[in-house]
Formats: sequence, structure tokens, C-alpha cells
Amino acid sequence: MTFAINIGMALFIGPLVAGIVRKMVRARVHSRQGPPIIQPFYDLFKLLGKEDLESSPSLLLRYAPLVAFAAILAAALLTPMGLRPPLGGYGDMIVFAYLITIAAVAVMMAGLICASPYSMVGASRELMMHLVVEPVLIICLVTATIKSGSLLMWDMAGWNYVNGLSISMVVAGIALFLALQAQVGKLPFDIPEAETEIMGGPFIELSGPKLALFQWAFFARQIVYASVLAAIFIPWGIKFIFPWNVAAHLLKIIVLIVLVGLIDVVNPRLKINQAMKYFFGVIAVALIAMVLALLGL
Amino acid sequence: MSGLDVITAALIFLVVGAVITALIARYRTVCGYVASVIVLIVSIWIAMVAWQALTRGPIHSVYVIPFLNIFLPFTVDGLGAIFLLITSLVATCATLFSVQYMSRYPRYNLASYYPLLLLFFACVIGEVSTHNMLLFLVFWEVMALTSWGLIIFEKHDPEVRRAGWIYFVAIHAATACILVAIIILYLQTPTKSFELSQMRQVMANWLVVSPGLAHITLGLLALGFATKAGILPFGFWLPHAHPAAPSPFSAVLSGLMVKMGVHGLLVTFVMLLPLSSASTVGGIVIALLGTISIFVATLTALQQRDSKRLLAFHTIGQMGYIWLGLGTGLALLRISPALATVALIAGLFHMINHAAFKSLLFLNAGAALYRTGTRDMDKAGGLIRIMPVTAITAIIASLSIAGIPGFNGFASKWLIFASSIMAGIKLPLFVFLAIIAIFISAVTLASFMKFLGMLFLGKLHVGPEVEHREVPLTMTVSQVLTAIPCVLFGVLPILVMKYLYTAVSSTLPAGFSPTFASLFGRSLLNATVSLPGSSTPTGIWGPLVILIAFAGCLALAYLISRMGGAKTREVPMWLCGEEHSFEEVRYPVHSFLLPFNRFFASLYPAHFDTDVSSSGHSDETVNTKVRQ
Amino acid sequence: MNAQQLGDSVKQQFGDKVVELSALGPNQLCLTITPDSLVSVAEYLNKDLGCRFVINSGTDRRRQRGKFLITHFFAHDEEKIYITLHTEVGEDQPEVDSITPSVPAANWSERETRDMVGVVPVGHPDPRRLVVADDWPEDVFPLRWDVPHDLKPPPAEGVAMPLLDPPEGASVVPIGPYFPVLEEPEYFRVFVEGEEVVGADYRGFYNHRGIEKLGSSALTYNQVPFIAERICGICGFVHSCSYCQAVERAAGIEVPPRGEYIRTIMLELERIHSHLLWLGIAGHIIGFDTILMQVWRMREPLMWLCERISGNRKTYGMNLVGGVRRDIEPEIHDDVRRVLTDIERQWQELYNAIPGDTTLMARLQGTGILPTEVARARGAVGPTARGSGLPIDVRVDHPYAAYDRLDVKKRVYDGCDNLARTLVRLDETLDSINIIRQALREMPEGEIMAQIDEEIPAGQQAVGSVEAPRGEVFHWVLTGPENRPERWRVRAPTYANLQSVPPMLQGDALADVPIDIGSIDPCFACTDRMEVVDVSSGQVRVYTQDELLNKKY
Amino acid sequence: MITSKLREAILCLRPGRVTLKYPFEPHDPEGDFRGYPELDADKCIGCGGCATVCPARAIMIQDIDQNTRRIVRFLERCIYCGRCADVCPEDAITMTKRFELSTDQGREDMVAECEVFMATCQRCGQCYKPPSALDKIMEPGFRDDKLKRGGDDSPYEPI
Repeated sequence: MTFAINIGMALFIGPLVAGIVRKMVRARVHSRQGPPIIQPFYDLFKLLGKEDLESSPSLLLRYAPLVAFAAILAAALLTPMGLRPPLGGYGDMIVFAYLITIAAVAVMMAGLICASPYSMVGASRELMMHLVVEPVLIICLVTATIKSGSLLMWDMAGWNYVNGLSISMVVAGIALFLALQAQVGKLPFDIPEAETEIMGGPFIELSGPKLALFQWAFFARQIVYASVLAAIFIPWGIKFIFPWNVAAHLLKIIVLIVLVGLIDVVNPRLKINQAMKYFFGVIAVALIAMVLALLGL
Repeated sequence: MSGLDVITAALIFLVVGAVITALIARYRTVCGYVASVIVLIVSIWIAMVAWQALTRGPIHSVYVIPFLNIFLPFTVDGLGAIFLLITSLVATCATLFSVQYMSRYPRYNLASYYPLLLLFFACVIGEVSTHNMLLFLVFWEVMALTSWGLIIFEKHDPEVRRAGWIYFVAIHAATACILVAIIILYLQTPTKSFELSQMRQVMANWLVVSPGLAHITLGLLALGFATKAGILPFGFWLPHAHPAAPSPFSAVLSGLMVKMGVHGLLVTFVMLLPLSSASTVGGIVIALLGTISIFVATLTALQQRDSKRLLAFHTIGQMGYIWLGLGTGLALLRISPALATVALIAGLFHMINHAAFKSLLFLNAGAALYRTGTRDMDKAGGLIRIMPVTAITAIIASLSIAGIPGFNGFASKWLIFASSIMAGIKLPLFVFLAIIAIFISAVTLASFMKFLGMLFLGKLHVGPEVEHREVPLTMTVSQVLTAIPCVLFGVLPILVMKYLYTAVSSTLPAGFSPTFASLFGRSLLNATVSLPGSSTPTGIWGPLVILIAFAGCLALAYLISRMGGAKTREVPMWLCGEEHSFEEVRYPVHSFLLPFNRFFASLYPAHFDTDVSSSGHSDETVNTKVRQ
Repeated sequence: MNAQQLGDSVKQQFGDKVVELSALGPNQLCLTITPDSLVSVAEYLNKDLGCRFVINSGTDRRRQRGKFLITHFFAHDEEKIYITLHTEVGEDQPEVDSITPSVPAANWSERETRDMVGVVPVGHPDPRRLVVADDWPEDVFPLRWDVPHDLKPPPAEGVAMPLLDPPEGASVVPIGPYFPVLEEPEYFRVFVEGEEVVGADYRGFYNHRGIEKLGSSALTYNQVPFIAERICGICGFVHSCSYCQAVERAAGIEVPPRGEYIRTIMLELERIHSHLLWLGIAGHIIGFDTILMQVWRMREPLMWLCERISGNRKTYGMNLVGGVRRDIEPEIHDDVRRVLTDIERQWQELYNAIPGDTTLMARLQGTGILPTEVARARGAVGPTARGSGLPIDVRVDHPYAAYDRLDVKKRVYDGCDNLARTLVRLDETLDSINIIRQALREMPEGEIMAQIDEEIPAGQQAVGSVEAPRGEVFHWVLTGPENRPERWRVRAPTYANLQSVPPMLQGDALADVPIDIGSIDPCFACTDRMEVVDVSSGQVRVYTQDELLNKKY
Repeated sequence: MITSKLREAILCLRPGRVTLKYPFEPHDPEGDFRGYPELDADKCIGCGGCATVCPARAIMIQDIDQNTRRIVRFLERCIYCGRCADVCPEDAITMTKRFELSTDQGREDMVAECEVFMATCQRCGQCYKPPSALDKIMEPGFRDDKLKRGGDDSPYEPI
């Protein structure tokens, strides 16, 4: 059943939350009606049926979206979403971080194989963003490891719940929230896609089902990243009885994603070097959290 | 295995082989096949020996050279067995790869290639199978000379000659350090013996009476082995020497020779040095040096445009990971035996994996060089369209070195990260080293995305004279052979870890390490690290289950993608509606990470990357050259 | 100094070289010089007197005089004078010395004259073709009188304009012709190394509509304002206004004062509209869609207001030669004030919020640097020039309509970057609101349209210029027989500003390229006015998807 | 930074939702809107003034015979400037508020024709009173859309 919950959260709550953000946050701030909440599903299904245009036919390109999708789903199976993650007994946080990396690699692969100048620029930006954003996640999770003495994400969450929040965990949570914006590819950090600069970057040559899978994977990615932050650094509610623990988790991630959506609408896109500078600052915050944890705070 | 001593037999066989190949060097291909067969036989032979040593305990033997009455004492212990196994893999594949590859050099006499190669393998085998330091030194020096001869194979190229001299000087400085240290130790042994066990007693004595002398000796040895292993700041020779050698030997250099430094380090700090505070200090220093290498070399690698030079810098970086693992282990020996064992296993595991994927990468780069004639990644690209086997093995190797789950690099890096993070709870420094290592692991990925993206993926982009076909069979076979461990050890890491545990625990004092089951669990599917005193496992990596789940998700993704029944149609690339030739819109290699590199530019030691023509920032220089 | 005195000083300098000299009122000087002295006179005007080069024009006068008339226009902004520099070249040797080496701003227009009339600028540093299509025949010059306005030469294969190659180590990133933030087809060939732009080349003029040709061959004086208004979809009124002013000056028609005030009000409404629109697009370019949505929401009441005044949201259709067609009735005044107050309040709020918005400033500040000297040399106008510290504003320098009676400020910033250009526009919007209020207060009663009883005689010429939201719009009319201009020359502001874009891009990040281009508020439709593809007989064909797919590109 | 963002947010949130669900919620244009120009054939005297001033040359006058004049309006070319309504001496043309004029029926759907009985008209052009000298009828009596191709001695053939 946990399988069903985690997969369902990633596959269906992801687009739904995105739809909520589009209608309730983005359209509201834009003073317009906005699309229906289930518009992301309409888009996905429409894309799945659309023609698949290939400018550089390649087996790898054909599988890159599948790999990204599968990697995110596999990562979702390792992520605590209100309950002990279904595959929690088979992978720890290092495995999780690398699975997420696979998804990023698939995006870059897609960009590199297309070999269009836009997709190359997009892939290179994706790579650079990944290089500065991923360390934040790692350092925050290491902070939790230092506190809890375990590399398993469920144990970290449980430890935090039992022992209450500490300063280091709060600081790490803040750092992770600052990075969340880029992890889910929202403004001001949607630099790799940058529609008005490089026309979608790695995805410029993709269409139909390929694009649909990437988009779906990104909807799921929002849930996965928000879940890590919600479950480990905001451990409230994880010891509720089923289904209240799942409901509490859902509430937390919706709040997080709505916050991310709010920041998204009130910011312009930064340039890659500005974003890197920013994330070195965030990494510094995360490192402070880790030092605090090492000092036992 | 009775009668003639097993190791001596292999050595003699190789030496005889060297003579034969020297004689028939004119028949280029035949000579190559003969060398391959000899190496294959010896490889199988020493692999069997190593297997026996691992399963039944160390093999001791003494060979007396007839008439001269010289005693050659050989000992194959668990540690040596691991190195013998690596040797058998790398030697076979590199020699087989050479058969066709050497046709690139029609002007050179192969008498200066195969015989030296076989002698080199003999030295490696000899060196890891002895506890006699004199014998060790002899093999060490012959190995240095033969490898030097192989590096300067392309004698007529001034670049290569220069690289050769740098190597020659560096490696002999290393030898000098080791020689001095061993002579000091030798003079102190009561019976004037070169035996390791005797020297260990001297060391134990020194630690009590004159720790200064002990530390100087240890320092000299560490310096020598660090230089050999390519650890920064002593490994400056490596990015010059590795690209200069013929590709198969580059694979041997990176896959095998630098590992001799690791072997020496382990001999020094585990076998020579008794358990003491010196090992903690030594471990911290080793881990620090390793992390420096990881950081500097990998970031420098990002700038490279020459494929083999890029790989050479990564060799330094990956050696850094090995040293980080081993250093963590050594530092924790006195603090947490369980974690120390895990860390040592992690370092050795990464060494094995590195031997596999780095040899493979050099073979891939060699294959690309063989086919396209250039090492400049700007001048060739999209080779997957003409060389699918090479490209796919290159993808496997790249994913392995980048540490993608399911490949061997991940399993060992996972162990290194887990052990150094956990070590950090006891010694906080190690957390920072772990963070840097994890960060650089992503940089490694970046670098190999570039390598793959530019050289193998994308649109075909080669010179007009290039034949559009795969490299010959011997080359593809050797690449596939080397790719097998990359995948196998990635899926079933626990099998390797079991034998590594044997090797490590047999080297450490008896009863020092906790049992294998208590450390890693009993399951064959899961690598579970459990530390004593914790009720739940500390870290888990269950490759099979995760991979099956991943495959399930992949199948789901496939179903979803077919759900709409979308048709596929081929279209031209979208370039905003104007016509462009592919050449003008091709995104060059050095552009790929330019903003990131500029960001880190201040961190590079500027003089480190002396070869301007192949670095990213040197375009002005290139332009002036063109204009002149 | 008035026009006559300026003319005298030129005459003094060059003596016999000046064939003819006439001052059309105090603000327009008309010189005819010998072809051999063109470069030295141009240099004298540009360097010694500090006149700004505006445009050049070629007229085929072979029917009347057997010669081509080449005209260079200069503006002396401090003295409020437009200088028209005529040169005649014979039809047997249609060549004229290029002034581009000494006056770089003439680069494009000389190439355009060569393409259109066939008079070759000798010594031009960049002799590539500029405005005609790649496959246009080499020997057909569309603006010659004997070329019909609906000529369609057969398409040719495999011809392409030679474009610059990227420097060693750099690669091309095409920005355009079809690019999400360039709403119109223009091709910037950007050379990048990593994310850094190391150079650029430009190919434009994909969308020539033959407007100048139509104006001088198919339409009548009172039909032209409507096609002039369609030169640009955003700032159409400035074009029709500028054209009408040129004709009125040429024919000596006095526009009634109320008509002038109404023109002024419409021009300022259009400026507010255009600046609002620009800010929205600029926001969209840097990914700040909220600005786009909110600013365009603020724009909506303004368009409603324009619809109420003129009968249409845009392309008001208000201008005719001699005045305007519709009055602004007193009952609309309150609506105008209400809308303006509303916009002013929100605009002020936005203005106050922007300096503190670090992410927004990070994108605008220090990007797209256009140094003052480069802006001057390349002939930049409007907010682009004023953002680079050049105090040029036609409303003050060459007053027209009712601006001489109104309180107009020049807004100059010397930041030279995208931020400076943004601030110029932000300030000007508030200024425009005040100008409209003042105009509504002071508007006299009376007629709105002059009574024109006589036909306009042929051979008169005059300049009409208007400060469009993007800069100076310049029209020149040479009246002809048959109730239509013999030659009608249009210079839109983007034509001048676009030449400043490549130096702006140099050294910026690839991510800055769209906003750099956007910061001049480019209007490519204005720039690409001319080509002989007739709008009236252009075939319309509806393609099915299959047909489109099977078409070979 | 934060105060700026807050100010922007307030600016954004104050007006509420302003867009309409347009096709379902029709939006009427303002009073003097210039929409579809409607021609009242009963009032039309066939003077041809509208064709003369039309900037888009969307109105074509054809004399079919001595007694009949056909007025063809190609509304796909119409720019809704209202000049025809301005100059019409009989106010036969009115600018309506209709603006939803797109069609999927092809261009024929955008052509409006009417025939006017001209009795014994001399086609002197006098019944049209041009508002200014610039709007006079260029070719009294007859006009269609054939334009001279660069004059009589032009080397180019008509297409």
C-alpha cells in the first residue's frame, strides 16, 4: 500500500498541485482567470497523443525521458511521504541523491544528443545548476545524519520527531527551502529551460510523449523534493495514525509548493552566474547548519 | 601448484615471452597475438593463485635461483591477491587491445613495445607478491624503467619525450625516498634483514623510543608512494605521462601502475606500522591529500579538451577517492575497528572499480583516437553513429566513474561516503571531506557528460578521411571484457566486498575486525552497513531491489509513453527558421562549462595546467598561432 | 542661429560646391551640392557642427531631370534645424561617394538606397545587400519609377546573403527569425563562447511591405495616412502624424490649434500605451510574467479610452492631411482624467517598488551597455539615446503639434545600461500623463480640420518628425502630380537604434541578449517597410497540415 | 527586497480577477466603435466617393452596363477606418459595432456586392462632394482595381 501511496503522490498529486498553483497562485497574482485545476492532466494527455518529432533520432534520446521518469519514481519510492517509504529498506539518502541525479543526467543527455545550440546551452546550464544545488541537499541530509546517526531517511525523520527540532535542523531546513526553488525548476531559477532565452533548453527538440514524460517527471520531482523537506525537517505529524499522517504530509507539501509558486511569480529569471553566486551563499548556510550539528546543537 | 613456485613460474613465463616477442617483433600482428596469449595464460594462472590465496589463506614460497644461490621469497597474501586479480584483468584487456591498435604506429618497431609490456606485468606481479623489501625495490625499479620505456614509445614526438623525462625524474625521486626509508629500516633490523616482519618490529620499537625517526621514515615512504599513485601535489607527472603513452598502456598506467602506490601505502601503514596513534595521524594526512587531489584534479579536468588528458586528470581525482577511503580507514583503526574495516574495504573496492572503468575509458578514448586520429574533443563527435560498441562501453564506463547507481563506481563511492560521513561523527574533519567528495562526484558527472556528449553522443562530426565503421574485433572484445566488471560489481557489490573483507581482515590483526555478517548483513542482495551499538542499519544499498523497482518504473514509463499511440516523424533541427551548417552552430567543448570554470578559475593552481594548447582558456594563444 | 544663417556658414565654407541653398522657414534648410563635395560637407555638418545624421534617401527623377536625387538628412538638435542635403547623380553612372567611413550612422541607409534605387555608395565598408530578399534579382531596383509596385520576380534557389562567421572557438546561437520574445522576424546571429557573447551579426528586413512604393505609386495623399499608421502596430499614430505634418508643411496648410492639441493628446496616450506595453514585454523577456500581466492590465483602460475617443483600440485612424477626424468631446475629458489618475497611481507604486527589487535590478543593471560615444556615432534616438546620456527629444528640439505650448521635459540618464533605458521610459510615462492633463486644460475651442480647397502643387518638399515612444520618427515628402507624393521617405526610430544593438551585446551573457534587444523597444515592422511585394495582390493560400508537411523547406 | 516584493504583490492582488471568459461572456465595444461597415443599398446613389477615398482599396466600382453600377466590397481588406462612411453624401454607409467577423467559409464570404440602378447617369462625378481637394475622384465615372504598371513605356509586363 505504501507503494501505491508514494507512486500516487508522485504521479497524480504532482500535476494536481501544479494545477492548483497555476490557478490559485499564478493566475491570481496575474489578475486573470487561469486554467482549470486539472489543466496539467489535459496537457499531459494531449502531449501523449501528439506526434513525436525527432530531429536527431537516437536510441538514447528515446530512452532519456523514460529514464528521467523512472528515476524520479524510484526516488519517490525511497522518500518518506507520511509513511515508511516502501523501498526504505533498500536504499539510503546517498542512493536517493544519486537517483535524483540520474533524472538530471537524463535531461542533460537529452539536451546533448539533440545537439541544437539551444539544447546544448540548456544542458550546460542544467549541469551547472545541478552542481551548485545538489550539494545543498546533500549537506542538509548529512546534517540530519549527524544528528540521527543514520543514513536512512525514515530514521532521520523519526529521530527528529522523537527528539524535537534543534537549531541545526532548523537552519538546514531553511537552506533546503532556499534550494527547493531551484530543485523544482521554478523562477528565478528556471535557467536551464529559460523559454524567452533558449526556448526550453534541453527540451527544445522534444515533443509528444517524450515531452510529456519529462513534464510528468518534473511534476513528480516537486513532490519528491518537497517531501524530503517536509518529512525530515518539518517532522510534525509523522506519528499520526493512518491516514492522518499522509494527510498531514500532503498538507505540508501543498503549503511548501504554494510558497514556491508565490516566489516563482514575483521574480524575474536570474542569470546562471548570478544563480551560482546565490547558491554558494545557500551552501554556506547549509554548512553552518552542519557545523552546528557537529557542535551538538 | 607444487614443484616450481607459482609466482616464479608466471614471472619466468613472462620473461620468456618478452624474449620471444622481441624476436618476432617484425611480424606485427602475430607478435601482438603471441603477447596476448602469453598474457592471457599468465592472467588465468595468477588469478587462480589469487583465488587460492583469498579462499585458503596466504601462500608462502621461496624460489632459489639455480647456481647463483639467491633466495627469492614470495608471499601472496590477501592484499596481494586483490592486486593480482586487477593485474590479470587489466593486462589481458590492454594487451589484446594493442594487437590492432599498434597498427597506428607503422614507423615504430614493436620490439620496444611488447617485450617491455610483458616485463612490466612481470614486475607488477612480482612486486605485489613479496614481503621482502629488497625484492620489492628491484621490481619497483624495473617497473619504473619499463614503464618509462613504454611512455616514450613515440620517441620522435618532442611532447612525448618531454613527458617521458618528467615521468623519469618524478618516479626516481619517489624511488629514492623509498630506498632511503628502506635502507634506514634495514640498518636497524637486528639480523640485517629485508623481511617486512622484521622491519615491523623495528617500527614498533621506534614508536616508543624515537618517534621522530619513525615519522620521518613513514613520511618518506608515504611521499614515495603518493608520487607513484599520482596524489597531488606529488602526482604532477601523471597528466603529462598518461596521455603521452600509447592508449593501451595509458589504460595500464591508470588501471594498474598507479595502484602500486596504493599497495605500497597499505604495506607501509597496515603491515609495516603497528597499530598506534601514528596511523590516526597518517590516516588524516592521507585522507586530506586524497581530498585535495579529488578537488583540484577533477576541477582541472573540467577544462580539458584533449580526451586522454581529461581522463588522466580524473585518474588523479579517483585516486583521491581511494586515498580518502583508505585514509578514513587508517585514521579510525584505533577509534572504531568496525568503521575502519568498512572504510578500508571501501577504498580497495573503489580501487578495483577504478581499475576496471578507467582502463575501459582509456581503451574507449584509444578506440576513438584509432578511428578519428584526434584527441581533441572539438574535432570529433557523435561517434555512437559509427562505433556503437565503443560508445556503449564508454557510456557504461562514464556512468561508473560518475557513480550512477547500478554501476560499480556507485557501490564503492557509496561505501566511501557512508564511512567518511559516519567517521565524521567521531572526527568532524571527515564530514567536510565527505561533502567535498560528494560535490566533486557531481563534478565528475559533469565532466563525463561533457566527454560523452562531445565525443560519442550528438550528431556525427568527424574528419573527411575517417572510415565510418567500428574498431576491429580485438579492440571491441577487450572493451566489452573490461565493461563486464563495471556492471557486475555494480549489481552485486556484496560478492566483491566479501573477498575484500577477507583481504582486509587477514591483513589486520586477528580478531580486530567484526565479522562480515555483523558489518554487512547476511543478505546477498543488500549491502547493509551496520555499526555496532546501533539498532538499525546505518546505510543500505540494495542494488537488485532498487534496480528492479527502477526497471518497473521504466516499464510504467514506457507504457505511459505508448498510451497515446503517438506517431514518430523525422524533422530537421529547429534553428529559428534560418539555415545553418552544423559546424557553425556546434557548441564547442570548452564552452560547455565555461561559466562554472570561470567561477572556479581562482581556485586552480595556474601553473598546474602547463599544456596551454589543450586547455580551455587558451584560445587567444591558439588564435595567434593561427594568424602567424 | 536659424536655417538661413546655417546655410550661409556652409556656403562660406564650401563656396561653389553649394549649387543651391534655400531655407524653408527658420527650421529647415535645403542644400543642393555637387557630388564630389558630398563627403566633405557631410563631415563638416557631422563633425564640425555636431549635426546628427538622420537618414538618406534616393529618388528616381530620371523622368523629370534625367538624374537620381540622393538626399542626406541631418538634424541640428540644439538649433532646432533639419538639413536636407541634395546631390544629383547622372543615370549613366549611378554612383555616389559613401559617407559611412566618416559618418558611421549612414551605414544601413546607404546600403538601402543602393538596394532600392541602384545608386552605389562607393567606398562603403560593408557592401552587402541589406533590405531586399536574398533571391531578389541583382538588376531590379524596386523604387525606380518604371518598376511596377506589384512586380514578383521568380524565386531563386541557393542564394543567401553572406553573413559573418564566428571567431575561432565560438559558435553561433541563432536568435531569430522565429524566436519567442522577438515578436517579429529578425535574425541576430550571436556568437557565443560559453555563455558570453563575443560578437553578433544581423540580418533583418524579412517583412518588407512596399509601403513607400505604394505611397508614391498607388495611393493618394489622404489614403497614405492610413497605411502610414500601419507601418507600426504600436506607434502607428506617430507615423500618420509625421506624414501629415510633412505634407502640411510642404503644401503650407495650417492645422487649426484644436487639431494640434488633439494630435498631441493622442500622441501622448500612445506613448503611455507604448511604454506600458514595453515594460510588460521587458518583464516577460526576463521571465517576470507578473509584470507583463499587471502592466498590460493597467494598459487595458487606456485602450478602452482610445476606443472611446477614436473608435478603435489601436490604429486610431484619426489623422488626415490638415487635421484630425474626431474631436475629443468635453464629456470624455473626465474619463480621460480618471483613467490617467488610475494609471499614474499604479505606475507610481510600481516605480517605488522597482529599485528595491534586487532580482529585477540584477537583470537590468550593468547589462546592455551602450556607451554615449557609440550611441552618438550610431545615431541612436529616443529612450535608447537618452538612456546613454544623449539629450535628444524631438518634442523639445523640433517642436511640432502643440508641444511648443506645453511643458515637456527631457529625461536623460547616463547609466547607458538597460536600467537607464527603463528609467527613461518610467519617467516619461508620468510626464506624458501631466502633458495630457495640461493639454486638456489649455485646449482651445474651434475647428479640428483645415479646409483644403486647392490641390497640392508638385515639387514641394518638407520634413515631418515626431518623437515616437521609441525615438524620432522622420518622414520626408516630395510632392508630386496625380494627387500623391512623388517620394515619401520614412525613417522609423528602430532603424537607427537597431544599429546600436551589436555593440550592446558584446561581452554580455547569452541570457542578456533578449533583454538587450528588447531594451531598445525594437519595432521591426517599422524598420522593414519596403519591398515590392504588393499587399493588394498578394496571394492568400490556406494550407492543410499535410500540404504544409509535404512542403520542402 | 522583501518590501519591494510585498508592494508588487499588493499591486497585483488589489484589482482581483479582471479577465473575462470572453467567448462565453460577450464584451461590447464603446460608443463610437468602428466595426463592420454596412451599406444601405437603397440609399446608395453610386457616386463612387467611397471607392475613391478607401485607403485599402477594398471597394471596387464596376459599370456593368449603361444602367447598372456594381459596388463590390472586399471586406477581408477593410481596415475599418470609416472614411467611406465619412464621405458618403447620402449616409448610406454606417459603421456598426460588429467586430466578430472571422469566417471559415473562404474569402467569398468576405465579399459584399450590391448593384445600383443608375438611370441615365453621365458619370460626371458631380454628385460626390469631396470634403477636401485631396479626396477628389481621380477617374470620374469608372474605377476598378487595375493599376497602371509603371507607366506606358515601362519595360515590365503586367502579371
